[in-house]
Amino acid sequence: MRREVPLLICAIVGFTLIIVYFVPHPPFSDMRDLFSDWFSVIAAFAIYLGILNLLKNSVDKVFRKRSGWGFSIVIIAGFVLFVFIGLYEGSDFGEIGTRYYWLYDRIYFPLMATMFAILAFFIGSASYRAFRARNVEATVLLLAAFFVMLGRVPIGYYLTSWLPEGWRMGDVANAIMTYPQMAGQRAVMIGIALGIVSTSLRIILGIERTFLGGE
Amino acid sequence: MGFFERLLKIDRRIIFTFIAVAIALPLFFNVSMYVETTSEVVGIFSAVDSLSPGSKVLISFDYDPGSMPELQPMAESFLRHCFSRDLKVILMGLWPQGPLQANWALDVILNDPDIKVKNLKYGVDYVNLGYTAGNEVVIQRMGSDIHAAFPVDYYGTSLDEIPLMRGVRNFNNIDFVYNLSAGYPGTMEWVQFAADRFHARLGAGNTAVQAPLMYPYLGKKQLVGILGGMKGAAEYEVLAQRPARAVRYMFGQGISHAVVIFFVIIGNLAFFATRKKKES
Amino acid sequence: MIGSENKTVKRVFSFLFLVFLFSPILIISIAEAQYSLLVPGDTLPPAAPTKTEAFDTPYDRGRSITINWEKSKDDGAGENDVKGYEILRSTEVDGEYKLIGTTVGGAQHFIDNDVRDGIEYFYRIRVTDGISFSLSNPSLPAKSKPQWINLRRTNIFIFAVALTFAILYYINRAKAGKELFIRKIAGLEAVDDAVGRATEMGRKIFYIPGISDMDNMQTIAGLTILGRVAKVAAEYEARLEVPVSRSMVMVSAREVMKEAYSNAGRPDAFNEDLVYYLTDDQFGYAAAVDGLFVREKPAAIFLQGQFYAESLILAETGNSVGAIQIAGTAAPAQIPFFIAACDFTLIGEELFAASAYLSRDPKLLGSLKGQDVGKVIFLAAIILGVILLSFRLMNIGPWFSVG
Amino acid sequence: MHPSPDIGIWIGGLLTLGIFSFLYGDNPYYKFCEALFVGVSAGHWFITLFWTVFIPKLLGNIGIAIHTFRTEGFAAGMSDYMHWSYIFGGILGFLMILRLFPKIGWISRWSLAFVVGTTAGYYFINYLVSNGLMQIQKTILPLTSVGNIILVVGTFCGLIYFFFSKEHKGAFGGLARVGIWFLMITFGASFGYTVMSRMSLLIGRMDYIFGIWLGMIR
Repeated sequence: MRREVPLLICAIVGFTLIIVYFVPHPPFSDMRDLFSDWFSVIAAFAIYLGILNLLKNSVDKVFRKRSGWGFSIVIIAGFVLFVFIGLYEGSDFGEIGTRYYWLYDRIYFPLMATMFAILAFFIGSASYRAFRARNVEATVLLLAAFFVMLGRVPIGYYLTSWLPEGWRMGDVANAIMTYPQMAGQRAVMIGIALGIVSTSLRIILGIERTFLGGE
Repeated sequence: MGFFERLLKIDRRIIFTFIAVAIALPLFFNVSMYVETTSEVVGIFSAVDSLSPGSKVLISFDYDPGSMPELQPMAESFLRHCFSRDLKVILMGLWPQGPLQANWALDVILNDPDIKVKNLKYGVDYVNLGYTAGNEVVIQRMGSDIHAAFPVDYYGTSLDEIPLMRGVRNFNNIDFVYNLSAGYPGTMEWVQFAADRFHARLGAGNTAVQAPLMYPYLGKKQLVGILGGMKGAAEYEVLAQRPARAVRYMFGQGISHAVVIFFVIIGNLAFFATRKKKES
Repeated sequence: MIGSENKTVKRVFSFLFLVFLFSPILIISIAEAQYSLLVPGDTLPPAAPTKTEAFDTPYDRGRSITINWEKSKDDGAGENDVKGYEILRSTEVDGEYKLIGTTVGGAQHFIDNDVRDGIEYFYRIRVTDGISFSLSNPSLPAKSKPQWINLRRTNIFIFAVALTFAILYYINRAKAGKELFIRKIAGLEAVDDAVGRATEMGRKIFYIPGISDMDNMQTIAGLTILGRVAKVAAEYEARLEVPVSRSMVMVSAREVMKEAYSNAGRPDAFNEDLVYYLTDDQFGYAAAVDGLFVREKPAAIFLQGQFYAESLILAETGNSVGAIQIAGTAAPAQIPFFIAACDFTLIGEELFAASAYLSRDPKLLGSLKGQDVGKVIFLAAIILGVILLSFRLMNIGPWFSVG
Repeated sequence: MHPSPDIGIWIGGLLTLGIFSFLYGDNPYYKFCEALFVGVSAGHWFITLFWTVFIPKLLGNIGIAIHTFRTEGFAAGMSDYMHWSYIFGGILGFLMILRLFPKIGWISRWSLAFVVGTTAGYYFINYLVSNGLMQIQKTILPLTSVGNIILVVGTFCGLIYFFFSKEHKGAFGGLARVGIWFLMITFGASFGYTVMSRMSLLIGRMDYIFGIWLGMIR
């Protein structure tokens, strides 16, 4: 029951979804949509587990007065605020003009956008460290990055505008993107395709079952 | 520790400061720079330019405010182009935030003096279908029936009551699909479903991160062209002869690139200097 | 004075008379400019489309009829003024035809997806040049019905079967005890060192299984690797923590770790709190994990699974606290950042090969060999295709296309 | 300088600075923003799933099913019966929740197995087609231009690198090495290409701080 039934479910469901690709006849044709909807429903249930875990850990911290317990109060308060207003607003919670939208736009969004924007700094420090001509591979990496970086901005144009058309920085960057870059990209993609085909097969056949745990 | 050794282990906060200044300072100056155009952007521009007036264009907004700096200028210049060519525009989103982004872009463009005189009407010249959950499955459903995928528009009106949507049942009735994407679901899904399965003509605007991944799909059958990041947006503005935000931002963009490149060069110089010292 | 006034009146009148006289010409020429009414022959409607045929759209789920026609002689030739085609439908051959869709000029087919299975429909195509119309003859009746097998996908079926067969064949061979060679994957060789280092330093290990849910193959691959890492950690008695961003991943990761700890003979060392949920949000999760990194200063960090933009936020912060970082992802856009900021990176397919590599389970190793056979098939196809096409013998590209 | 009078803009601005303060080092200001972010975003996702999945997908579909049954009885068509099937989705979700009770928690594996099985089946076909076969089709090019030759050679050698069961030695190793170079070009180029994207995000934030919030940019 603990091990066999899940493996059976996995095999049946997986095999069905492969077959469905070749069978346009209903109800098979709708199976994929249906299963993906079911997945969303399962995820909507599952999030309770995560939320409870987060709240439990935060409350624990507060009651045991572990270091940083004050910030755990902030976590709980932020969560409660959004959930309370979100439930109160109803299914139109996301529309412009609602209270929820105000919270989203003034609290959630700046946090999210800034965390995202931090990447601009990290990409600078990462390229400073990583792009050094240590060996052949690193040099190739460095040169490709260098040309594309320059080719995508006007400086590259100004630096090489004396060259005939087709040989300027922008053209070089484009040539790199369209040929060798794409070739490498394809190799990676085809490799991934094979890796996924094989892993899927192992899962459907029950050879790969780590994700289910043991007895 | 010598100068070069110290340079190699430079505190990253120094790099951070340079980048911050490089980005912030140009905002205070209004400089527009020359922008070269590339064939991927021209591909989309000319595809739209060659559509006959009245043709229907579907724009899917598959991003959220996080990617606004890059994608919103693309949305705006594309919308302006469509309206100035008298194309009918159908907007939608595979991301919950998409339709809002669409409305923001509409708001800007419809108030543009050149477009305002056309007195465009909702439901006749453009329509916002809103968001439907289901990611790529939505595209698949649209392939068989758009009215089933989106029974009502953003404002809850039945699609059957919207004049623009009456003859539009699936991708056969749409002359061009344009997808603005910041991840999943996005261009990859539009290629796999709309282009591969239903043979829609597809163009895309992507964040610069995502754009290289889409290069393998370029070609008549999958993607007619792609706008990559702010440079792509600026190119489109230049092609449409309406330089706007993206072109203005390109200055800061350029300076910050220069800073990164400068540090890469410094890093390499220091690296070789220290290596020589070690060898000798 | 009077005379001169008279003259003016006369002039005005004669001007008005002239205007009146020429007004039809004026009106017509304006109209001409507007509607091109006076172009010879343009009062004629465009030639009607011919050969209208309707049939059940093949290999589909039903509820769809395809209509083909031959375009009007004035479309792209002749008067060349066709604006578009309108598709009309009726359930009786001489019944009332209703407009069901339009296409632009030049089009020759339309797919009607608004039909019910088993009902006969007739179609007529109306061509328009913006002013006048012509109607085609009705099509023969067509009925839609669903099909059982999509024969257009036969090629894909063949490839799927071939790959499956290759993989199964080598799995069986491996089970039978045949030794298989697997090349070294540097990132995976480093797992033991990284865990050992954490033990020596008495610091934690963080394992980040990506930010996608269980509906992503990379997450599942990441969890499989977690199983091996957890086992090593349990053996070394290092403290391993797994902050996650999806609840279902939390559930699965706990199962995986529990099993790994008991396999290592230390079930008591496992505690559910080692796996905890932070938030589903991409950047909220990145912010929290960054906080964990700088406060806990882990000795080793594993980043294995599906990552998006947060990849570099995590990897740079991990790098700044001096942790050994082993990353792996099949998200092509994020591989460069891991290469830049991590010590070891599993690239694309290597992520999926990792579980076989680490476990040394013959069945899994066999499937790796099967994958390689898939590569041989694909490489052979590329070589053959390129040669045939370069010498203009034939194009085998369509063998790989999707129907 | 005309700072915004809107308190919301001020909150947004202060939170922006709080996150940026992490770049200098960990500090209480960042810790506060981080904690707020975690709480708020967990709430946001919870609410979003509740209103966009739980209510419409689960309750909505079952509602439709009950409604059609009451109006049409057993005369309803096949597609109407499909709405009932969402009950299974609900049951699988419920089994997941049972994880809270240690004694019967193992039953949640059934839901897990369903999800993983679905993923395996779907990925098998989709990646085989879109990542595998379609890319092969595109690589079959006539060797009539330098670009095409690079594409074919690069894809070929790149794929050689991914061979696991053969040692990268001799001629084979040479090809694999060329493959690595191509991969390095790919990664370098996409890195360089991305720099722009990241900088534009920062431009957006800086525009917010200096333009919208502090009103220093006209």
